[in-house]
Amino acid sequence: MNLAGSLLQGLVLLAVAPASGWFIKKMKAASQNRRGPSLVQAYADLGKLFRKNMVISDQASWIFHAMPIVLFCSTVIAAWMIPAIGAEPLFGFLGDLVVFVYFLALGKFFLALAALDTGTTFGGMGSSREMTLGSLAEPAFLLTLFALAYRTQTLSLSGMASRLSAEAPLDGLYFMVPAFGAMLIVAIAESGRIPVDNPSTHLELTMIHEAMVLEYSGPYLALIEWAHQIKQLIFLTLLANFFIPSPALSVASPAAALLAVLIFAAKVLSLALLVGWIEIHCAKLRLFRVPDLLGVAYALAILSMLGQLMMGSWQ
Amino acid sequence: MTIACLLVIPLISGLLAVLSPAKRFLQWVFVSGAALLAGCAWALVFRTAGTGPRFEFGGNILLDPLAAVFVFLIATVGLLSAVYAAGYLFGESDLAIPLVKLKRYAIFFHLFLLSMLLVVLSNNLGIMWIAIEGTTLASAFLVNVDDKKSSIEAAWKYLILCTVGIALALFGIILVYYSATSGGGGEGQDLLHWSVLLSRAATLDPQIMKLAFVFILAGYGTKAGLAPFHSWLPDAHSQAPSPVSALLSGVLLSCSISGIIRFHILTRAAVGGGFSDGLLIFFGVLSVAVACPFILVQGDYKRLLAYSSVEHMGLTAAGIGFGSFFGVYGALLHIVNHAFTKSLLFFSCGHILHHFRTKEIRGVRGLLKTSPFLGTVFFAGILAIAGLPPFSVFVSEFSILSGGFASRHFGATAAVIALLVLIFAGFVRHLSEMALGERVREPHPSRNGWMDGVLWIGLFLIVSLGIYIPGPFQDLLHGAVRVVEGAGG
Amino acid sequence: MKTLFLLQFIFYIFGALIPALSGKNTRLASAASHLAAGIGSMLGLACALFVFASGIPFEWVFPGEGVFGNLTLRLDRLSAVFLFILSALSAAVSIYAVGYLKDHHRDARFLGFVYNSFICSMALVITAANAFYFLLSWEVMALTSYMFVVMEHEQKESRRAGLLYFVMTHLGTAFLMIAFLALFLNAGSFEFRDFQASASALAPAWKNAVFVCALIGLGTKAGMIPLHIWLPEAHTQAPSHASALMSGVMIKTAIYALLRFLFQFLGEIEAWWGGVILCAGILSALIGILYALMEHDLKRLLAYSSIENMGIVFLGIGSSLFFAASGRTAWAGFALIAALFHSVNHAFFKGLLFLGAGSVFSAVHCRDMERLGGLIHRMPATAAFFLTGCVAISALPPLNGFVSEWMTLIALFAGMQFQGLAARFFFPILASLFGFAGALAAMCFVKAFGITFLGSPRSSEAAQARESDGWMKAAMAVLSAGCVLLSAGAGWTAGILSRVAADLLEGAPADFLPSGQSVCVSGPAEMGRFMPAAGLGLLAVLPISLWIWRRLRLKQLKVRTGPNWDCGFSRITDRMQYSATGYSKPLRRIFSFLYQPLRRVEVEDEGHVLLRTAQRFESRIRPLFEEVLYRPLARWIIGLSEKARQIQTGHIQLYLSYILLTTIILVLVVRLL
Amino acid sequence: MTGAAWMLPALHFVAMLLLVTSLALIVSPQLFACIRFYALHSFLLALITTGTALYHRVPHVLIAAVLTLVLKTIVIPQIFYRMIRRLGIRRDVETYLNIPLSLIFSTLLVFISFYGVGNLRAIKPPLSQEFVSIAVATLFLGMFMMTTRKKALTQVLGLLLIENGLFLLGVTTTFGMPLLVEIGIFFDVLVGAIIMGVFVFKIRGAFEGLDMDQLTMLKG
Repeated sequence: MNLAGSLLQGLVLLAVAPASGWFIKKMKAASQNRRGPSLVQAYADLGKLFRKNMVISDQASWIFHAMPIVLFCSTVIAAWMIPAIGAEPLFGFLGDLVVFVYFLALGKFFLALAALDTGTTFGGMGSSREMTLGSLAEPAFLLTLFALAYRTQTLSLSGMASRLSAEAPLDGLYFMVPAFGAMLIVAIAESGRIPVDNPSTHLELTMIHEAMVLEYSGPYLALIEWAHQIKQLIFLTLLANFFIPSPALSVASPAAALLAVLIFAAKVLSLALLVGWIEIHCAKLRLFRVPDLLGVAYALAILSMLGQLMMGSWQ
Repeated sequence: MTIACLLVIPLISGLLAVLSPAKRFLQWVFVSGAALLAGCAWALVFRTAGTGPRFEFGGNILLDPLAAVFVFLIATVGLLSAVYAAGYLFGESDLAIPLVKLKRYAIFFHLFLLSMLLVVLSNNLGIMWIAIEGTTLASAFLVNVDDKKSSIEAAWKYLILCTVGIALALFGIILVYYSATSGGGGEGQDLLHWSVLLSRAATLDPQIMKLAFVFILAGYGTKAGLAPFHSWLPDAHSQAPSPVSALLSGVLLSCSISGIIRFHILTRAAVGGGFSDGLLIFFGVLSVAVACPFILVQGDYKRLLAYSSVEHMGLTAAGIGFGSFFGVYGALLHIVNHAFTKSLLFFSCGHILHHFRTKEIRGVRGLLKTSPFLGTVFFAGILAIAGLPPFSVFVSEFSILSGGFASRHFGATAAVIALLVLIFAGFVRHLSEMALGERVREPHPSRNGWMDGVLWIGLFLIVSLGIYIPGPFQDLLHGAVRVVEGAGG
Repeated sequence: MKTLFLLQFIFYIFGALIPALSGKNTRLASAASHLAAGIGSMLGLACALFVFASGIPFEWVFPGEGVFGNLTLRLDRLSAVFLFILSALSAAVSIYAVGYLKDHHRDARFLGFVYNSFICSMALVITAANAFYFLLSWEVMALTSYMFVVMEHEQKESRRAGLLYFVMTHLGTAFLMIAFLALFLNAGSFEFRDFQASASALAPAWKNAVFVCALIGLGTKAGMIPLHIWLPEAHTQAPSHASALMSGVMIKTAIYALLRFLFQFLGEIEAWWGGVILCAGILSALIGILYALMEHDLKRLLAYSSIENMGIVFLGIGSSLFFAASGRTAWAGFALIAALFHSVNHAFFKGLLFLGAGSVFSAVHCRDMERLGGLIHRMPATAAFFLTGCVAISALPPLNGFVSEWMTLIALFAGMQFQGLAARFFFPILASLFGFAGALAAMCFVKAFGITFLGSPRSSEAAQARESDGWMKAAMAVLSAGCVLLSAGAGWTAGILSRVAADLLEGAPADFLPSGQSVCVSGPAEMGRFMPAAGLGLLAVLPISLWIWRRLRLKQLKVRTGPNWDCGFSRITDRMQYSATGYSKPLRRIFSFLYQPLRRVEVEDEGHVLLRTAQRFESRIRPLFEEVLYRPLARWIIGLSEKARQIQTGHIQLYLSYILLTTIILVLVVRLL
Repeated sequence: MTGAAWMLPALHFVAMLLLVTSLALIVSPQLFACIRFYALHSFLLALITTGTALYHRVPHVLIAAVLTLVLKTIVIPQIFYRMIRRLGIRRDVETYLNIPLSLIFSTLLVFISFYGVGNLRAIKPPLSQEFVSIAVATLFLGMFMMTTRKKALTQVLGLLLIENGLFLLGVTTTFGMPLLVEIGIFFDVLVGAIIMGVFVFKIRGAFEGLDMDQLTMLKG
């Protein structure tokens, strides 16, 4: 049962990923008085890509072929480390918080390599920017995670989530607010949303993520896109489970599992709403203003850490 | 095999040199005299290593382990220098000099050896003084073999400064004698005997002995090249022909140090610790400090080596001053190591001068490429003199520094260590300019068996002594340390 | 076993002498010499493994009396760890050298001599149990590595690097010597055993002084910032196989000695030592990798990354000290294991990377990444090995760098359990900065691999590169396998290292690693647990099944190869690729306060801006430490020397007055005393 | 053991004269005057030697007195005269310091030597107390003279002054060294003087003059 729940949780994350991206799109469309695509479209896009023929650059080496698989696998593994609907994550263990970060980094590493593989200008540009911003987001992300780990006294992501959700909502406000701010900024940066990156543009000089995958097509692109959506969902999930208080979820019975999925979906959607709202109200930042934003995230992380150290009830 | 042999052989060689009619004969006399001397010296030194001190000539001559170390040194480096000179000055190259001068060179060379032997062997302080003055006079001519302007200048400075210095030393000796005579011992020749004075050290007046030691330190320190009395040294050592520089730098300085050591033992016995030790440490460290800037910034490679001699004499003096087993052991070993290393370096400088026709560091480039053998020897020599293992100087320096810590002279030791780093930097800086780099001159075809052989031997000596010190030599050093430290003697 | 141990040295000595004794066949002599070193290394490896297996340290004393004590070689567990590093790496490097030196080195024989002496001296450093012989081999190690640095001494940079290296390392030795002498004063002998026995008698002031001296002395060798300036220069100039050893092993000997000092010679540990080492560690990690990112010389990049990795080791050691000082032995052990593990790992992947760089160099004769590119097509094997190294050094799962960095991070996190706001706050900040350094490292090695091996060739030499020969590939394969094995067998490795830590910390190894064999143990308390078996299986199953799916899918689909997408403009040329300099441009702007970049654009035109004929762009960063710290210092010393030299004017009267004055002063001193 | 009572004040007086002569030697601007003062200095030294011999009843010291008289007051000055004539040296003495300054420094040196050596307790013959000081003063003054003079010859003169100081010390405190040593020292000094003479000629040959300012090629 335990394993089945874990598997279910993992599959739900994979399945829901396109939908979360769709929701943000839909919201943006609504704010612009457009109708926007239907939910089916998100899955249809992926399906179409999986079936399409491919054009592969004549410069490409095996890195080019390996990258989508590595990226997808590492993202999936990372996804299977986080708690979503209350089941024990498949790869969950004590200390997985660091491993989780490193698995995400593995995918990014190969993504950036593959961008350089074909020797195009855009690939190099995207690769350079992605790695720069990624490394700048890293300290804030880690520090926030550590602050959370410190508050909950565990190094396991699922343990953190369950303990945080068990807290009385008001108790941790002094701590949660800055931590949430930091984590949100990191999430936006890592999943390539406005104001850091614009996923819907192909304007040469502003794109980051899109620039890296410019040479991909067909099933490869499908894998990459899917992985990207999963990654986005991972961050939303983390935010949701860490910061949005809710009754304890469980997958002990099918009914409970269904409830858990629903609650989970509600939490994620509300966060997606927030992200979408930010996208609607912000312009994309210039590349060299992004470090400032990430600096804010780091400062918030430090604040939450300090808050926990000075006001924390524990110890 | 008596001590007399040691003194007679160079005398006879000198005489034969006067009488020798042709260059070949002169060369033969010159080299074989030194070889014979070396043979005698080695036999004598290592046979008497275990036994007690030996007195001869009515107690005027004393061979104890301390003296034996120096005798060994003089004879060995003397032989090397002679063999090298046989190739350098007597050879067919254009550095060779006319027969008259050669003759003069041979005579004074052997007289020089004689007087140095006398310095270290004499028990009579007066005779020691005479011998030291004798070394000055004999070597002044050796410095100025070629009668160039700069050589004359160097020789003149050498002569004047050392004579003044030695006068100061005589002043000190008179004071010692005075202290001995007024101490109720009556008069008599044996009151100038070091061994006698030492046994009656308690009766010597401390105040006078202090004064005497000060003068002797200034006097012999001038000869030994301790700063700030060293000013003549770079001039003389850089202007002398390379084989002579080797002797001057490697051995002569050490002989003067031997004089200082004898008086140091005496003064310590009479005055107690703290006085002469302190002075030796002070001047030792000062010498290292003064040599440092001249090594860091230097344009002439022979002067570079000369200043390094100042540094090493300073180290030796400091080691003696530090006392304790390690300090003294290190100092004595250092004297030997420095002599071998420095003479090797001066020999290779002779080669370099031969190749490049300049004493300027700037003029020498790409030595390793120009002449791999010579380059390697020079490279090794410079690193050795800068105190890098596996060469022997490292061992003695380490011992001296341990002695410094063991006797709790932390400030002085730390200062020496710091200065040694700077000096090392200076050496490596010059080395990487001279030895490394692209070849600028055609490789030199002419090889001289004599000279190359000496370089090989020197290289062998500094490496092997750095790795392993043979038992007999070790015993000799231990004996000498006992003499200096006053435990038996 | 003792015979085996000694035989190792005999092989090294033999290997050093082969080139001198052999005849005209340079190539054969060189190969024989390096293979002798290889065999010696194998023996060393066997010895190290034997000590791990049996747990019995053994020692050998040179017969005969030495003034400073006898030459004693002792192989205890700590030494065995480092002997393992040395032997494993040098075994691979020896194989590599046979191929690497085959054609393009005319000094191959001399190299054989230096190579063997270098390894021998390092083995002596690691096993010597007497301060004098330690220092002796330490300096011989410096000398032989210096010879490697100036091997190409026709070039000015090589000489400059050599000088800098030699002087800096000697400076370090001086401090080390002071530290040893102080211990000698306390112990009355030079034996390590006596140092250890009398450690508790060391006065606190002395203890701290010795710590400072040892840290400066060893930090210089380890490339600790700000004493690191020699490292990038020296490692770049040495031949690549030597760089691999220098970076992989030589700088580790400093870690070895530091551990001996901190945990054995100095008695009671003080917490502030940990603080100092942590600060030095994080500085080294961050600044090292930031400078590495700015490099477009492949080997300099690797050298700077060595500084970063030493910083990580220092972080482990520092936190271990912190824990040990406050009595948290279990965590101290954990942190120490992390540091040791990272030392081992770094040797493997950095050695691998340097060998890879050497292969690139011998194929293209160029280390400048701006002239490389596209090598993955012409040198597929080298590329694969290099990529393995890159993944490992970027601390990405599943390779070995990840394991040790993760352990370090956990150890830092555990630092939050200290009392006191400062310490509790200090550690998470350190951890996050360390994570930052790790992310930058990943970027750095994306750049290193991507610019060098991917894309299309940036020069004709790169376009005509040839794959390395079998020797070199074999060596790299061995090290790559090592990286994988160290990760797969991380549990066993950690178990062995925990016994080493137990030796140093006087605790039980089981405390440090509660559940023994697992990689995923995050430390004491409740933290140990196995990864779910299903997950473990999926970890392997997922990529494999996807790969199979890919094969099937590609068969079904029509796959076309074509030129790159050029946005509809003219064809994309090789020169339009992102350059190494361009790749790190964003960071150069963001961290301009550190880099202080200088850029110069020169435009040549024919009288009007629009008639531009040529444009030259130059961009470089100011080497901050050199310009702020070292160069002014050197200038000051030289200036002072110039002034001091004026005492020697050539006037004999002046010289006489020195004598007169000194004598007068001495007489007065006697009077006044 | 000791001689007549009047000898003591007389010796004091001669000692003072000796000092004055040393000072005069240092400040005299003329080369010939210098040599004459040196002769006078040596003469006074001989006088003191004789006095000591008589006062302490040590007859063998008289030999030294006679030797001093012959060698230093007659032979050496004569050699100097000849050399000056043969080398055609300018007769005025060139110094780095002017006369008043030289005097000030010299008297300072005298004071230092009296102060520095003044506290030796164990000095047995009471007379020696001041002679040790005077000897040190002579030594210092000789060196001072060497440091301030520009010419080679006057430097040699300074050296001789130092030698006089040594002699004074030797004679008055220890009544001479053992014979073997004494002979050796004498011989050495003689050879030294000869060699210096040789070099003076060489310098003249090579540098066209005896000005020490020319001998500054070697520096640094």
